[in-house]
Amino acid sequence: MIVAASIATPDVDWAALAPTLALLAASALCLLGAVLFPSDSRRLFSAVVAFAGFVAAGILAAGVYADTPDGASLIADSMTRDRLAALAQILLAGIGALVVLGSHGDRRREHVGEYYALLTAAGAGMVFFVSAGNLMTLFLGLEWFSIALYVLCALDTHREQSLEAGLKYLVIGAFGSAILLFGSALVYGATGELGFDAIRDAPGADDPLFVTGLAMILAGLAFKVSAAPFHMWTPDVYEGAPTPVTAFMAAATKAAAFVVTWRVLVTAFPEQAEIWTVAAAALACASLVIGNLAALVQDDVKRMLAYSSVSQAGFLMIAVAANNESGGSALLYFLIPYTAATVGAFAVVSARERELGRPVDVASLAGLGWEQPLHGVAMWVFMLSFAGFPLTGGFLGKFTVFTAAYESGWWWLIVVGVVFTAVSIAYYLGIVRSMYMRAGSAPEATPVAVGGSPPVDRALDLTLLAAIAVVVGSFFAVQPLFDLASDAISQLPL
Amino acid sequence: MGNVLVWAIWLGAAAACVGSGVAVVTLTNPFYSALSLIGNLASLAVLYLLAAAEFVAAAQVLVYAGAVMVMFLFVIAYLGGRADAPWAGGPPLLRLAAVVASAALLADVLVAMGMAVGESLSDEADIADSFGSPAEIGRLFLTDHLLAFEITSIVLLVAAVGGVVLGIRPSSASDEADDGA
Amino acid sequence: MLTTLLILFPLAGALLVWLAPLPREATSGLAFLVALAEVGLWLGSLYRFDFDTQDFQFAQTWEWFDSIGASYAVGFWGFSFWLAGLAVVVGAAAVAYAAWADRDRPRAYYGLMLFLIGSIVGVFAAQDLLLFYVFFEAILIPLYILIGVWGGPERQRATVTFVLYTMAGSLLMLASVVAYGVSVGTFSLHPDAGGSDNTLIFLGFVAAFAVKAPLLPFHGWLRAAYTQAPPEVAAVLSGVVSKAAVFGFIWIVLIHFPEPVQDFQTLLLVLGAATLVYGSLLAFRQPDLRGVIAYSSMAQMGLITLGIFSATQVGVTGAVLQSIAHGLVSATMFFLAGMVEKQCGTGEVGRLGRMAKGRPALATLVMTTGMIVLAVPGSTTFAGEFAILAGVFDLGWGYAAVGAAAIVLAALYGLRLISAVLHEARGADVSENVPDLRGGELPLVVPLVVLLLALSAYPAAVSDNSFPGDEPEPAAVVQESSP
Amino acid sequence: MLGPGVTWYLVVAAILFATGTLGVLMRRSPLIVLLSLEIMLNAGNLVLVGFSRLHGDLDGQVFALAVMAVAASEVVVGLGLIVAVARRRLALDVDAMKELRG
Amino acid sequence: MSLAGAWVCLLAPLAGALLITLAGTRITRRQAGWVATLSVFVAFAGAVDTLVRMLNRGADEREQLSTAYSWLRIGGLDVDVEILVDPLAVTMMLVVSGVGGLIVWYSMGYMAGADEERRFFAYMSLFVFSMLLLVEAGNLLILLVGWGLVGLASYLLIGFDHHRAAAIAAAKKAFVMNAIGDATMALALFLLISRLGTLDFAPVFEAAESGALSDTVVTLAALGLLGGAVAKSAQAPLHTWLPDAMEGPTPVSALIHAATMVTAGVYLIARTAPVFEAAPEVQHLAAALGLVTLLLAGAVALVQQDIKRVIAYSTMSQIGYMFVGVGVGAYGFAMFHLVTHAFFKALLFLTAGLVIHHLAGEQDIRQMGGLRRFMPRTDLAFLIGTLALIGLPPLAGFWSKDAILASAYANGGALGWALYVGGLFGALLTGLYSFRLYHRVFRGEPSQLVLEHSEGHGEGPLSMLIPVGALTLLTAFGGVLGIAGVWEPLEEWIAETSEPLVHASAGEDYGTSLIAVLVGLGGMFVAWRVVRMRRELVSEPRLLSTLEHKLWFDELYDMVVSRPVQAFAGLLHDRIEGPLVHRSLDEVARGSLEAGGSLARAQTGLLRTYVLVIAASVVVLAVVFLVVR
Repeated sequence: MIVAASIATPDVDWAALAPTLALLAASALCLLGAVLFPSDSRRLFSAVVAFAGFVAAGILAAGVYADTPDGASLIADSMTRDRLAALAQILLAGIGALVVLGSHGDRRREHVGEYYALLTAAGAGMVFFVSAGNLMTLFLGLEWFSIALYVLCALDTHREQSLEAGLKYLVIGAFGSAILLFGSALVYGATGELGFDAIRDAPGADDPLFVTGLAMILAGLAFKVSAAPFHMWTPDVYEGAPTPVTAFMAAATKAAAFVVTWRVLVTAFPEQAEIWTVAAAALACASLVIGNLAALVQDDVKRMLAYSSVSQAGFLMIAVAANNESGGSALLYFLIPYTAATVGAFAVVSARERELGRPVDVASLAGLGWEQPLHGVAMWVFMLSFAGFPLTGGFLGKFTVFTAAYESGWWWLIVVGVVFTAVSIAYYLGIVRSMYMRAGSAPEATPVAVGGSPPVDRALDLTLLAAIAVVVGSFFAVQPLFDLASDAISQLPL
Repeated sequence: MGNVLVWAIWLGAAAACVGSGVAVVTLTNPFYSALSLIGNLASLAVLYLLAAAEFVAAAQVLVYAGAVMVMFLFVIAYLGGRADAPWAGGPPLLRLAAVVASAALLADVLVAMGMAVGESLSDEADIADSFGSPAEIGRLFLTDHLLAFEITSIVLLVAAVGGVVLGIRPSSASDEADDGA
Repeated sequence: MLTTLLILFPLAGALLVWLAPLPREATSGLAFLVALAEVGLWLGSLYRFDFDTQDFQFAQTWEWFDSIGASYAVGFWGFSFWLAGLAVVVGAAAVAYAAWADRDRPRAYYGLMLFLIGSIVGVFAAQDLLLFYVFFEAILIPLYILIGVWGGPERQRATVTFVLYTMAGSLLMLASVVAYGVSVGTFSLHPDAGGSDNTLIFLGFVAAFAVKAPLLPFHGWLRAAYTQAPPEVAAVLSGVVSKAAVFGFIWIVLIHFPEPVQDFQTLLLVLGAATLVYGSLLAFRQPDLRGVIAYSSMAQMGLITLGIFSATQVGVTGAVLQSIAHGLVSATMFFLAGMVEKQCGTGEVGRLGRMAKGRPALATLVMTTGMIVLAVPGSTTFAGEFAILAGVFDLGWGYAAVGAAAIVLAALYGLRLISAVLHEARGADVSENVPDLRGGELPLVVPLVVLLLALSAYPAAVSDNSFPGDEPEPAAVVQESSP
Repeated sequence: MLGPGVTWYLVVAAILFATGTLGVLMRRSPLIVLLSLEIMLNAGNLVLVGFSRLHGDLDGQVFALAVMAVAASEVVVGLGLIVAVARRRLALDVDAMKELRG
Repeated sequence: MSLAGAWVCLLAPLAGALLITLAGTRITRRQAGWVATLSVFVAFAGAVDTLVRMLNRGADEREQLSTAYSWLRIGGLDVDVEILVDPLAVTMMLVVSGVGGLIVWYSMGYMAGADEERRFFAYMSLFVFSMLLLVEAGNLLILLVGWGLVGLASYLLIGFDHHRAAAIAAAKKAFVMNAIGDATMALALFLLISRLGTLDFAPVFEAAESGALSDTVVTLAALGLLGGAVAKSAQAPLHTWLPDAMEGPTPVSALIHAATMVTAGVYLIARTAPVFEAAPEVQHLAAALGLVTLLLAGAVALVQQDIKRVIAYSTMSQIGYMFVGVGVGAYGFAMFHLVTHAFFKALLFLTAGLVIHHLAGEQDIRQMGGLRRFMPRTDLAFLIGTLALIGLPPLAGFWSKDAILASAYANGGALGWALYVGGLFGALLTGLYSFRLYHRVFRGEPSQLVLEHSEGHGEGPLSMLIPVGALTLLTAFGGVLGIAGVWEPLEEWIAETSEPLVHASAGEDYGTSLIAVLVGLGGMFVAWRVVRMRRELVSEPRLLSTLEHKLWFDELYDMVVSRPVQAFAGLLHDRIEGPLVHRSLDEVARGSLEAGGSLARAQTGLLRTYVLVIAASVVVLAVVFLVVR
């Protein structure tokens, strides 16, 4: 009592925390539902709650964006309130909402409520993660959503692959966070500070412990964005995890991790820019080469998309390497169509999975384009966006990234990116080919034998339409989106 | 001068710490590994104590060496004999590489440290007695690191849910693979 | 506004065709009406077009991506307007042909076809580099499916090769576009919008267009694509899409890279000449109709390149004239070849022959078109060829000599093609009951042939109205940049 | 401070960290892998504590406490997974998990 | 406009051709024939009208230019569709449309019942149009257009029987050889454009005369034009297509390969005389080529067994005379010989056509003989034609050929003498081969073939006989156009356009004539004797085979040109296109797939390797950071 009285509790900016809290609330409700509701109504209830939670988070984040003219750090630098965080939160909320829509058609009987609870919990973790203000909250936020994701990956306990994915992800993830922790500890040791701004202002920038710590932190983050060579877990986990979870990981984790990478590197380590830009460039090259070449030979669609997400991480790393305002804006803009396309693509895959009752490989997409025009066209659009074709946001994403890189003189990075984009087209269009074209003389693609007629899934179709809208819309409405991004970026010290 | 004594204790703890750590990694039976990890944690607690981190040391012993490790032992016991897998294996190249990698990691940190000895590791701050006391820590948890505190609890909660979800025996309905997703 | 309408109308049509659940005939009919209306639209704007003003016509600009200085800027210059006309006319003919050939999955097919037309018009109308790139790539999207789904037995290999090859080129161009935008500070394609003297950027563009044309070492996709695509798609491909390279060479490379053009002129001219000879010689070796046409149009693109990089008024204008002529003639040839293939079941010259016997209409059309292909004096192709070579003559009589030699080679393969179809002993697959062209086919080809003859009678219609004023912009720019 | 300076703490921490890494790299039993991971985290903790002493700043100790909680959570999830795996009658051997590859 | 006649003359045949093509089967074959014939006669009327109007004008304003519209305008370069009518042009117009009309009319009988007769008449009209475009062209480019179009028409007509491989091959050969000529001409035109920026006659000639163009330029331009002329007129070395062209129907041979098209080269040189005069050595080269050709052709003609080929070679040699004429600058006489030659050579072909028609397509003279008994009128016409060809007074050939020889003599110098002597020797050859032909066909005992084909039917339908008659008269009295020393209207007429460089005196002329006639008679006598003795003119085997192989020209070209080109194309196709262009693609694809495969194999699925890679990367990263710090 007396002690408590003597303690001046800090004033908490609830607005900044609101998105996180909204999702936490949703998560809690889902848990309750899992306990209280009968299993038949449980699915609908938790899905609705989760959806509502994400939407609410998005709206709140938008509110935060609106009335945050300039960034501020709260509660002794433990978190920041700025437009970068808000924008990222909007993005994450959108992803979450789409994933919820897409996974509603799931016919899982086990852990329905828990699934949505953990999904929202992970979402909450990411939403907090992107606003982390010091190394501790960074580490905690990361663990928060990671642990939720470990469980989600292994959620299909009856599927060996799901368990394998979960365990692999857990071990490698824990290893990665151990590295991140050790690095943070070293940085703390060199500067005596945990807050990003404080670290920036602390003396002894070129202290050996300091740079070693930076290297380890960078490694930990690169691991989360699955940039080569820290990507090894990605294909296995993406393939093994339940498809909606994969979608969420591929889209949300990457987005959150990249935003945080940008925040940390730019706010805490500007002094070492000439070191970590080169590192980012190297990671970008590695990711482009490995991701694209390995994707060429994949047969399982999810695995192929996993490698493709590695290669996309390469493009985003180029933006990081650019290390200038337009680079940051490009990074944020790039994430918008990329995440939408990712969620959409995995949604199509999961729909096909449910239809065929087995993992989807390239061959089993045959005829999809003719059987289900919407799915076909959607996949078409998403692949074009990944490949960076015009009329999709993916094109302008790549374009802005390249522009930023050129401004900072990374012309050879552009060449690498261009060359491996050409490679990537081979497998992206390969998907389209198997959807629409059959070999031999019969011009029309005939569908492979499928297990009964596909169940109509309005929610999933809605997801696809929304994703298409974002992917194509972000091409035409590039200017406003880009303005949002650059406003957000301009609040960081650069 | 109690320094000699302190030095002795410290060195003993450090040695125990390193030794038990090595034991954890090398012992074949996970049961013994777990036990030696307890030792490791305990000796760490000693080091914490000597670094003026009373509360941390206490937590280490209670939370860690207590609760967590008990759970470990419980699970190991539950799994019984199938718990211990062959010590190592895979291609010998892999084992060699593993050793090299760990050694390199060690060397890297040590080198960095050695380079830093002159610069940042010198002159340590002198501190009040209350440094590291539960009161101080508690105050920080309620003020500066309020968020960290809350988040820690949330993480634990999430982990708990996860543990339940994964641990409970699934209803037989879902044992036949019903769908791919 | 007219320009935007010209671009959007077919795209809207495509959307309509995709979404409206119409029966087979209705779909093709609707598509054809749209294409026809597009032609009418173009004629209407032709009527309004003022060929003497030294600036874009029907120009229009909308904000799009200000942060990097890119905008939706469209408009026509004399020559690009003719190219657009070529696009809509050939496009309409192609749609009609498809209706005649009765393609499967009509809604998908005709939608893509209209989409293709719209994006090609967009390429010729774009006056902003980024926008140009957008349309330039958008062309590939429908083509990939059109070739891959409705093509011949080898279609998948053909379409993959084609798209990958083209993309490799265009992605290099993308790098160049980025570099250009950043270094020059604008994406505007207006001749007064300045330019760059950076060799690497220049080469990026050249590579893209060299693949699209295609020029000599970059033609690996040519044969497969032209022989495997459906005839009408091949017609659009060789007749119109390849002209995107012409537009790029003239309007981007020639105008905005004066110094590099000066430095690389010889190389480019040699490349063009080599392509001309190489294509002609290989056309002479092809075993099938479409192979011959494919390589002959490759040769023609080499000739056109020769004219463009003569960077003289006569040469460049001749190149434009030749582009129009070649577009029409190669489209016609592909249609005829397609009809022959459809009726005889093969395109191998070895299995055809003596089709002139009792098939006067086919004979007359093949003979007329064939003679225009080999540029018999008096034909519009001759006019273009003559102007190109006259233009390039100043840079060295050698190029003109090569061109003259190519005239003879063209005679060789042209006559071989004609005789193989019409004359000599009857081919194995030409049975007596293979019909002559009738009311069904004639309306597809005759208009194009008439157009060709009209253009032969009055090539000045194009040549005199391609570049406003006495000096066409390219020549002006290059000449002033030359010491 | 009493006794050795932070340098020594770092040395021990580094050794522990390397040991933990070695464990993760060498052992095939997921349980022991988990234990090794614990060692790595504790190495981090040791560094934090040592430096908090050096700087006379409690943030490090707070961080260390938080890490303990996190480590506990990882253990919980990890053990849950291992139990689930065991219940599926699968070998408790990380080398046996090769379903997903390529 | 005052050139309405000329325009009518030009366009009427085109209209005819289009009408027949579009009408298709809606009109009967006979109607198609009439359409063609009438269209050409209308053209003739137009030509006559033009002539009359021209005669009514003073000598100095007889040259008239009429522009229809601008054909190809690019900034500076402006080429109009325009016709130039002057004495030279109108002469050609009259010949082309007049003789052409007769021949088309004749072919109505000749082609009766032939396959796709309509197509034939459409082609004929098309040819007449092209030829008229050539002669009326108002600038060099339009002339080149006409030049190419006649080549096209000739291709179409030679290959008229398109099921006969030989015919198609001959047609292609003709087209390609002419294309070579077109190419050289085009080069000359490019040169003129780059130097003068125009292709109109007047400025070009003005520049050539005033020496505004450097000698090299003029020489190159003249060479280019000469190339076209040589190819078109089947002069050595581009002559090999003409004999093969005899695969075409006989009227075609008469019209295109005797009367009009093949003489276009002569017209071209006369038309562009100023250019050639500015480059005298090229002009002399033309004369020399003419001489070579006339001897070569005469020699080869001695051993030919195909009635039409003999006449074809005689055509080549006669054109050789004309080249000699224009080569020494006697444009008037050259044109005179062109006109008379048009008459008698057309006559010869048409009568040969009658014979072939009579013998149901047989062309081998060894199968013939004694036709005189069954076809007296044909025999008479053929005889007159032959004598005119040999150049016996008072027939047309006599006046014109001797005038050329006299001009060569008057030109003097080594070249002049060479031409003179060679020309006379050519006259001897002419006598030999033409009289041999006559004898073989009409005299002697009727052969088996002749007998079995000569029951009942007469010499041919009226539509064939009337033109033959007309041409016979023209051949008999065409000489009045130029009676040396007395009355030479044509020569003066042409002189208004192309001023002759030399003019032989009447004395020289008659002297030459005397010698020439004697030589010719000698030839005839020898031929008569030899044939009577059932022997060949040339019996020495090696010489015989050489002549039968036309001096190995075809073999030479095949070896030097066509084979290498084919081989080169094959080389590119097999060595470059396949391996380099196409396989390189596959290689790239395969390479990247293999790289991807090995990367995928690196993804072993072993957890520990993943961790290892990550740990190693961390170390590398940290070390690098430490180093570059």
